[in-house]
Amino acid sequence: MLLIPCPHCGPRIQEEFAYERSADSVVRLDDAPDVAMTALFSRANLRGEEAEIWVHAQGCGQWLRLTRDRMSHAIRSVEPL
Amino acid sequence: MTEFFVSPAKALFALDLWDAADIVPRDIVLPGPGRALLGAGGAVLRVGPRRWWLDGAGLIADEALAGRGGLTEIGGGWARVRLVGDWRDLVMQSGLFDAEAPAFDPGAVAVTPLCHAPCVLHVRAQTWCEVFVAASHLAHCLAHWRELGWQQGVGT
Amino acid sequence: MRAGSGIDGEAMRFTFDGKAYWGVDGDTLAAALMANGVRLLARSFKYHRPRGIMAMGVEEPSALVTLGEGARAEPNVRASDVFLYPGLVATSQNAWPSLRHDVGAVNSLVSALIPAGFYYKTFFGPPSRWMIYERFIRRAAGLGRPPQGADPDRYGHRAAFCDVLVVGAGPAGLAAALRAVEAGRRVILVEQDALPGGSLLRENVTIDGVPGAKWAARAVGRIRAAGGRVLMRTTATGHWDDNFVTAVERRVEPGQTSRGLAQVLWKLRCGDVILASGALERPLVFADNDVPGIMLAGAARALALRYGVAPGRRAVIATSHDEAYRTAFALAGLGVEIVAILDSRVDPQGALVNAARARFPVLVDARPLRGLRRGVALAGIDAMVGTTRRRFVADCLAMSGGMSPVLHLHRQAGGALDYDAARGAFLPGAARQRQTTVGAAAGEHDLRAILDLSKIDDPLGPVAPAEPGPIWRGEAHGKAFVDFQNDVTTADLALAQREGYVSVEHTKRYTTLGMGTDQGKLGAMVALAQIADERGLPLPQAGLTMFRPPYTPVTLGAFAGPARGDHAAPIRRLPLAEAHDDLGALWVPAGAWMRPRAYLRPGESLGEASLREARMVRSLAGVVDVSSLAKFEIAGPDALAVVEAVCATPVARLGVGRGRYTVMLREDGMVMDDGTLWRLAEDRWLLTSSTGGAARMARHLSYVADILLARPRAAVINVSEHWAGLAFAGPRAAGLLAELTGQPVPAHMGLAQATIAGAPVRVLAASYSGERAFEVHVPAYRAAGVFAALVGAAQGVGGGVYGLDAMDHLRVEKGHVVIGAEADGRAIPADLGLGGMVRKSGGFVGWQALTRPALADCAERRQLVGVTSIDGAPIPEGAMLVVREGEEPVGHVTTSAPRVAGEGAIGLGLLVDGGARHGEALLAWSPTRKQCVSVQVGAPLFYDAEGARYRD
Amino acid sequence: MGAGRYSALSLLRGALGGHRHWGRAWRAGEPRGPYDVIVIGGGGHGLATAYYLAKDHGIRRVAVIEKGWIGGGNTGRNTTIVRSNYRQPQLQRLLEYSLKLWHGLSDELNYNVMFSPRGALFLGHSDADMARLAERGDALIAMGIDADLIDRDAVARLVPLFDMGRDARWPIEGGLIQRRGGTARHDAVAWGFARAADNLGVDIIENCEVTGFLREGNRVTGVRTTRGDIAAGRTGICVAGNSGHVAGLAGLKLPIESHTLQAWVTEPVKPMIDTVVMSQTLHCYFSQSDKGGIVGGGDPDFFPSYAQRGAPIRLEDSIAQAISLVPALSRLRMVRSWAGVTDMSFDGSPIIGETPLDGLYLNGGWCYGGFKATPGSGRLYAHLLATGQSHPIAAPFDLARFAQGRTIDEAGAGPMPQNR
Repeated sequence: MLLIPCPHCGPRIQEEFAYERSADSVVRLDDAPDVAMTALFSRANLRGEEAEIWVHAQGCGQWLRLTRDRMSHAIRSVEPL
Repeated sequence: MTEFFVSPAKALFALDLWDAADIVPRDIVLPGPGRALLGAGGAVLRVGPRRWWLDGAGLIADEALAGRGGLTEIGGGWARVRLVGDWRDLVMQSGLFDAEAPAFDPGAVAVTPLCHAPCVLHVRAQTWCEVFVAASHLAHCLAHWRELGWQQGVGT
Repeated sequence: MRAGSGIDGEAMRFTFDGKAYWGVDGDTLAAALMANGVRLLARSFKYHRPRGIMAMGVEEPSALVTLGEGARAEPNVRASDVFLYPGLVATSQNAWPSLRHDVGAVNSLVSALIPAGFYYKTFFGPPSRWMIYERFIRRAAGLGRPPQGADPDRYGHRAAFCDVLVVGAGPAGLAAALRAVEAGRRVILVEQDALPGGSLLRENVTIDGVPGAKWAARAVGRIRAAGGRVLMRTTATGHWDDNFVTAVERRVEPGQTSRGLAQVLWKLRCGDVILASGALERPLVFADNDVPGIMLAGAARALALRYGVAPGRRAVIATSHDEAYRTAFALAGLGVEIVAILDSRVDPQGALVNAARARFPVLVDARPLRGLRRGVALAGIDAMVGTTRRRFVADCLAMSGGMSPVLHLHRQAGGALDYDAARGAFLPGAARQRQTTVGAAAGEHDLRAILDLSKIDDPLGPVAPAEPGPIWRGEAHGKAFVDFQNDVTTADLALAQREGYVSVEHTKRYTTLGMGTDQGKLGAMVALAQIADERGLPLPQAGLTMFRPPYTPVTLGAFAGPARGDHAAPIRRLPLAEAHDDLGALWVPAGAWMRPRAYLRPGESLGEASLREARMVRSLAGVVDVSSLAKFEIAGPDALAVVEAVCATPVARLGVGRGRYTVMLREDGMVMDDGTLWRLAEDRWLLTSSTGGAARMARHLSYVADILLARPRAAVINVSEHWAGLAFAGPRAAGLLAELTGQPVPAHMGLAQATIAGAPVRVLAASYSGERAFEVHVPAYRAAGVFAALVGAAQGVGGGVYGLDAMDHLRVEKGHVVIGAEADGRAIPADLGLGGMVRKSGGFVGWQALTRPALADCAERRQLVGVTSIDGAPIPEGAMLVVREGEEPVGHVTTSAPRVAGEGAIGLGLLVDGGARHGEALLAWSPTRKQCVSVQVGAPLFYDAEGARYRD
Repeated sequence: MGAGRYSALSLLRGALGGHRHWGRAWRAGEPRGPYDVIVIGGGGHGLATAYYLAKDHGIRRVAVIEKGWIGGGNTGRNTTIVRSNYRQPQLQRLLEYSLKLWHGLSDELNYNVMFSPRGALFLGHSDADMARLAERGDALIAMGIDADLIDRDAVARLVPLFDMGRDARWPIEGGLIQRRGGTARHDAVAWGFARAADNLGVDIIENCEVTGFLREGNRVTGVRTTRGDIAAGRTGICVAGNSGHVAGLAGLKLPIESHTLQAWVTEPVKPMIDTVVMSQTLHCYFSQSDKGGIVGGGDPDFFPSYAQRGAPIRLEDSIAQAISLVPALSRLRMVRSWAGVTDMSFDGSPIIGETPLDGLYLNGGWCYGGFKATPGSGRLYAHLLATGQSHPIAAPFDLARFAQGRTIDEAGAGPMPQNR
């Protein structure tokens, strides 16, 4: 049960948040098709730290960029998006 | 006394400001994160990074926003539940939010689910708290609270 | 009259296997049975060996009983972990016909045939043959009988936040909690026992001038007085990420009737966690070390000092360290004859040992070889003293192979372990979370060090660090148990090593070591020592298995907590639920919602009612509640950009006051949702979408706005619940609505503001049924009057309300797709005949994915078709579309319906290359329902192909 | 090598001799490259692959490289359900191929994997559910796979402890049962394949972690490991849960994300549930093990993790749902919970095929459903590694399907694993 520091609400329980995707896999509206499909279907899936996009879905709705270790679950930084 | 009082939220509006730069406009007094301001016409609650709730009609006129934001009526979607009594204990049996934190004092606002229902908590006094519950979830929440020994009071 | 630190004189009656006994308040069931001379409590899991009390706490492996009766029966309760209550009913388990004469004990005789993992080596043949053997194995396995029926108890959940959580109210925990609370921190102290004090309850010590137990009770009072929260009978069972600790509070004992909550699952979010969870004593390994009467030295001491019960008349103490010597003094104090103290050390020293030597026969370099059994009880001990074998007659053996700190939570939280060779124990190493370990759990047993500010009077003095017991190398014949619950012996461990199951996890899984309900608390360390010896490795290199939650078994009901019955998942109610009930609605679940399916008239079947309702709409007018549909307002100067990114259809040229049908795609190009888009004002839009997809669409809109468009000057506001939605459809609808509103109705796909029954409404002229129709949106708290007005108007011309089934019939005739049925998450717009409305210019979510080559290959893709029953028979929904029965399907029927306009049956389907197969005859084959209907494939449109009826 | 055949007779012989005659079930393998084929990953799938490489294709110079102990990943962490009652035809063919192998596996391996076809039951809670189950059953039967649509009375007879009340939160209206499905002893599957592969000369090398790949241009020629470089003609990744990590060592990014899935087991009780119970409306599943514990699970934890550690909330959800179906479960006690790392592919279906690198192949992306596929997956992967060509049953599961638009999306949930 992670405790995620929401920049707007303060620390809240993981359950209020939703993981969206790794930060490098955002498909931009104007990406060319091959670029888009590569972004969508290729993940580094590191056994370590990755930047991720989360949202405080059951709270204030703030989108977050979380730098989080996928092995230890430690959250290094949280920035509002 | 552990009682809840229920009524529709009715005159409730979402105020959205378009630009981060406008937060907070100097000419309109708006509460900061996690807080509410009480005025004669009602309360203004901060519920998100760029969103406030205006609990009361006519608290801010569209003209005052001068195109910097918009108002949207949302009151049909929320029930207003006043919890009178040991509401902190009830909240902490219904969710995973720290309602016992000393800083969660009168004037504090929190958006957090209770009984799996979207809720907005507005602390009005040490002895009572106003909870906006998503209307479709109301019956389920009240049933749960009754099981925890709370009773519906008379009136709103 | 017994005297002890944990009991008071109040007597209470209880039964065990139908026989009545008396115990006193504060007794555990184990203590009370021992006080009554009952030594045989259970039969073991595999060999059905007689077992008694081994331990006095949660580590008890064998003395499992069923508590309570009927629906409150609770199997597998440790007799040492249930406190007596009046009328307690306990029953033995896993024995037939009786505990004393158990037929299952025959397993002991054939034990040579059933070593660890025997089942992997036999019972070959087809699975059906294995299942015959398996039936016997399953009956023999298991422990208690499962409860029958619903659980009458209630369970609660409670969150709590604190600066400091202290786990364990022994001396170290109390001291830590006192320090923290006096420093002004928010403190929670949890203790699994019913009394505070921990080890103080089984020692004769005085602290600050009062007995240890009383000092502990006063400490609890001081913590509470300073604002700390002390939860007794509460076990911290799980230590999760970010110092989230789950703890289970027992408000009543197992099997006991409760008026309020039986248990509460506490969810503790802690700044710091201090583990003062104590240490568990280790058994000694020797042949037949499980005979009733053999128990841990600490358990014997607790029986004597806490409960005032003598565990026997003649006792032998066998130990590898000092602490067990205390047991000799404690037992002697109750008049037990200490036959001998067998100390495995060659030259033990110290005040305690010397004091013992003055009173008892102390034999060094001595250890038990075999437990001797007469009937089902201990008769004596064969021991090795130096190089001499000696026999001791005794009915109690109190043994100790050292102490193992309880580090489960530390490990669950990711902490490291360090091996301390002197103590023969793992001690807490570096913690990964903000967590520290104190007291016996950290290997510190000296009260003076733990309670540095208190005055301690302990006549026996501090004890030296524990040493591990000697390794058992099979010096006597018999089973030497390392896991008493799963009947795992040293021979099993050796067999596993021989067969190559050498990784400690393999050994564990192959022998079932440590996988019982005691979770290896008792035997893990001695087993590890045996394995290390067998492999010739230093102990720490033998490996460790994971510690997984929960620390002690947790009732499933406590996990579920309030989530039972309707609370297992919230049911969402429509704002007009009561009005529908008044109209006789038959409800149907639609995701989390309950929606009216039909309004049955007396004598009507569901099918008849739905068809009547649908025909009413075709011929007159009807009202259906569509309030649960998702609705979003998108507002702001950049609102158009949000809408364009989300909707795959052209939107920019939509005029104010106009709407149109639209589809929204996922990034993989598949249809995610559909709905209607309305331009309320130049920079304000309303988007509706499906009920089931509401949460997904809310998230998607927010993602598109905040992430893809990087916070445009626009906001997305979820107004799904603000507006109740009522669709008013049928040839008479326009006229009736004009009358109700007193104004002209909007043109098809137009919108207007109006007033009905005094309430302001939005009228959206959109048709789902194929008839001229209007969606009337009204703030939910004013919906009742509008609904009544619309229904009244419809009824006035012979129409009325209709439900979901009728709505479905109507839309099938029009070939409208439904999210989850035709748009099943695997369909691109072209599959559903919507390819033509997708913007060629792209710029919306999913456009790139649509360019993938395989998606253009119609011959491979399933496409939406209509199917018509050739002989009019109903088409089974979900049936396969096949060319011939028994062949692989080419598609399936997604939805079927009776024809509303006319007779017969129709349906929609997804068919491979369906667009090219109109006119073909296929079979709708449902082998599960033994139905097969001939159908003709055609366009997915069965009614008013020109669209004349819904336009104005 | 080995200890001779297992049988009731050999067990009797053991009883007379104190079980001293049993040798190692598999040798402690040492790297002895070069190999014709290296399989990375000593889980059930990897060991099965090695076994079938030797057995079907006569390739004896095969090594299985395992970073820890064999069967220690998802093979030893799942809820042991075996079934083939999927909806998409490609998956039906794949899992049915596997299910057929399960039915002869104990004899094939001379190791009792305790495959017990006690039935895999999907519950239906509404008319809509029942229509969906009928559709699935119809699709299965049309593909020659067994399925039985049963009414609520028949469901009640199967598990008398079900709450059959009409007022239950999720009333039980009926079910779809695959009687040839059931459970197996998960560890035994790894051990049985290991022993049988070892008997055919396969080297099983434990405590050997792959740290990189040997490359010649675009060709992979072996692996770097914590126990040295090992050359191989073909290298097969078979590390579901860690596919992203291992493929990353070769510079590949996959349509896979690793997520946590938890499971739980109760204290053992006498028989109370005789079949595998599943519900797709509820996202929970449970069965009773031979030892007597109720083994259950539910949704994954919804975010990427390699930690083998989840959140208690997920346990609460699946337990609450299980109790709502079988109220008597409420008084049983959970004795253990655990977590595995699932290889969540971006359409929910596995990937068996070549990679952009020559000589390197991938078997992964099994999401939370890999155990049931163990023998089939191994055999199909062996075919690919032996011949360089995909078996027709495995061909649709190639890696290129994502870019080309041929995804096999059983749930229709789209690419994001957390929505699945």
